Amino acid sequence: MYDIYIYASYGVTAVLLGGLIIVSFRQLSRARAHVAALNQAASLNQDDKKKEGA
Amino acid sequence: MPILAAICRQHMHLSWRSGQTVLAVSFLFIAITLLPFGLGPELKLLRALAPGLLWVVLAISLLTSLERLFQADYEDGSLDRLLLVPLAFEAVVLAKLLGHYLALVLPLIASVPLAGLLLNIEAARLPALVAAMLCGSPALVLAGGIGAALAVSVRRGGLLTVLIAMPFYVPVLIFGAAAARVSLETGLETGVAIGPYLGILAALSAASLLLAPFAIAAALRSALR
Amino acid sequence: MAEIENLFSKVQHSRDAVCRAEGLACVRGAMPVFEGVSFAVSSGQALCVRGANGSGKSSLLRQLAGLLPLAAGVLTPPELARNAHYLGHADGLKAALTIAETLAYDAALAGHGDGSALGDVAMRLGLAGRDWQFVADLSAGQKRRLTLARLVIDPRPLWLLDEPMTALDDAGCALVGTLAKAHLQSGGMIIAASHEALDFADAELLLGSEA
Amino acid sequence: MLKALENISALYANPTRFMGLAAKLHMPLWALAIGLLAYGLYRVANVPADYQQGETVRIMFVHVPAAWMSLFGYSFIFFASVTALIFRHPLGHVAARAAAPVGAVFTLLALITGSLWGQPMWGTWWVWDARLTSVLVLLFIYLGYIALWQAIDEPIRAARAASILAIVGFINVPIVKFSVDWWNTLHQPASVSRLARPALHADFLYPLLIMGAAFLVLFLAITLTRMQMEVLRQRLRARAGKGGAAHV
Repeated sequence: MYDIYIYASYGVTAVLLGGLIIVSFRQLSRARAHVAALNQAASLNQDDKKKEGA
Repeated sequence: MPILAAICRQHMHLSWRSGQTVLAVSFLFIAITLLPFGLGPELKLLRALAPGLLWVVLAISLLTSLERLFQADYEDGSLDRLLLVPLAFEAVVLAKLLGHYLALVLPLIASVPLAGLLLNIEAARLPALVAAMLCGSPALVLAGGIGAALAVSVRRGGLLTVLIAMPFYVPVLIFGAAAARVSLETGLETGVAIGPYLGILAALSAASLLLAPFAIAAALRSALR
Repeated sequence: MAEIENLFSKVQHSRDAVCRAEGLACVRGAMPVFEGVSFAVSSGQALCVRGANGSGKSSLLRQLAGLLPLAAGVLTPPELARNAHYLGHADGLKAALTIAETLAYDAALAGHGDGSALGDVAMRLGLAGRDWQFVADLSAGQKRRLTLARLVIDPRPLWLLDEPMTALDDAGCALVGTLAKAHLQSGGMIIAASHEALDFADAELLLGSEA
Repeated sequence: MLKALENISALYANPTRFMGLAAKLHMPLWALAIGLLAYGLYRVANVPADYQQGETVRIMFVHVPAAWMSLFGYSFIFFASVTALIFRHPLGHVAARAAAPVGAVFTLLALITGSLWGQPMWGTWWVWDARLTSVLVLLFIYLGYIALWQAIDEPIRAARAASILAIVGFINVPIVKFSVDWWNTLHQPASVSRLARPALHADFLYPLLIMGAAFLVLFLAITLTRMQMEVLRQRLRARAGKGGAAHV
């Protein structure tokens, strides 16, 4: 009759740790996306400079 | 020494003139007055809780007074001057904390007996309570000083100071309230009962007196960089 | 203004004192501000640091005052901040104090608590007869004049002045010039950051992109 | 200008090497964490019911490792901050900042599971038991540390302030533990608190150790993920400041 407490504690563990893992991975992928965007933007104006230079 | 005395005196002077002292003491009385409304008027209950409540309210009033400890000087540039005083910056920090202690903490502790009457505390317990507060309050001011120094560059750093200082208050509150509570069971005349508690409180204060100034000075230097 | 000269008459700074900096570099946060800055200021000389906003004039002065660590470079004497006055943008005055109390605090910080000569210091700074007035009620120019009191009350060989002329009227600027000249005559050194030219400056240091 | 840029990039050089290393380590570490967790849960699933507490003892296999991780987390932050301050190693700050929320979540987990475990026995959700109270204060220490990072906007100054707090806070942990334990005995007659485990029988101990190891590797895996994210964020801030010219 105590099973509810057991399932609750494992459920809370799954929710809290799962949430933290998901949030961390999402933040990581968003940061990677921003860096990629910045690199792309940087290489774009690199090409423009080359074009102007040539 | 005269330089440190001047720094201490000026902080006291400014706290007094800007009404910090009056504000802190009135905060103490406000909190104590509100408690019976929450807890109910029976004197027996209030008497039982009085020592602990007085300690908690003292700690919180102290914490709220610490926010502007360094921030005012940080903003108007006098922290730069204090850093250039030809003395160890830790000593300057201690002088300022002493000024804060004399200008704010002593008046608070002095008003605790009166506030205690509001909670129907037994008069016999007051000496032990005040003694414990005198032993423990340096630790509270020094720990709060660390929080204030770390949060000095933060716009509304008051709450951050309280959150940072709170864990350091736990030991002082535990032994402080215990000293006051135990003092009545065995009666003050024996006096031996609260001796060890005062000892622990004094030890906590001495330890923080040794460690806190370095942390505070490091935090302030870092904020000025 | 004549009486200001003799204010420093009894003060003599050592004639062979020199402040030298080689290859100074400054980094604020992750941003490089300047690098490779070198200069030397000897007794009786004043250096004016010029440069656009953000070129690091204030950062350089804060480095000399020891408030900001050097990213690179060497300062001689290393502890030059110990006997220097640093007057930054923020005046470091307390609004709740009166002028007399502020001057008394300056004297106490200088180590000699005698408040005797403070009366005529206030008078010389054009703040005569206002001892009772609170700093809060002073104008920006008057507050700048009050910050100059430290230089007079506590004579130190090196002055680090950040924009000394801001908020000062012509009389105020003249006052700063006279004080500076008197300080230089008594063997002192000045390093000042300023937008406009300083008449007492012997040398100039330009900070900025082309440095 | 170039010389200043060089010593800036030296500041970031080892993070670049770190990112390469982290990318290689990332997936294997996560695989190990999941594997250990799965094996641990399997072992926990078929542990015999405890003669005393019956089924609820199974909560111990989550509560105790979480409490271990909350203490491990703060020691991790302390040592990372010390290496950052003493050896001028910026990665220390990154590691400390990345580990803080992970430690805080484990502390919160320890509190919730502790209360869930205590409820059937004491009939209330919260008991001022010595261990639970110390873990509660530790949660405030974590929150203070995280709040300090958030509050100071300039990254280098925030890192220095946080490392000072981490070191000072670390000294305070044993003092809090001592005073809370003493305070707890003052009030409760010295009844063995239900959370105190009698010497554990072997078939309880091994699953507990496995779950402990699983939580440890999980802690490290999440922290490693967050460290990579923090390094990238710092670069974004630095490059945003310089007009994003340099490549990453």
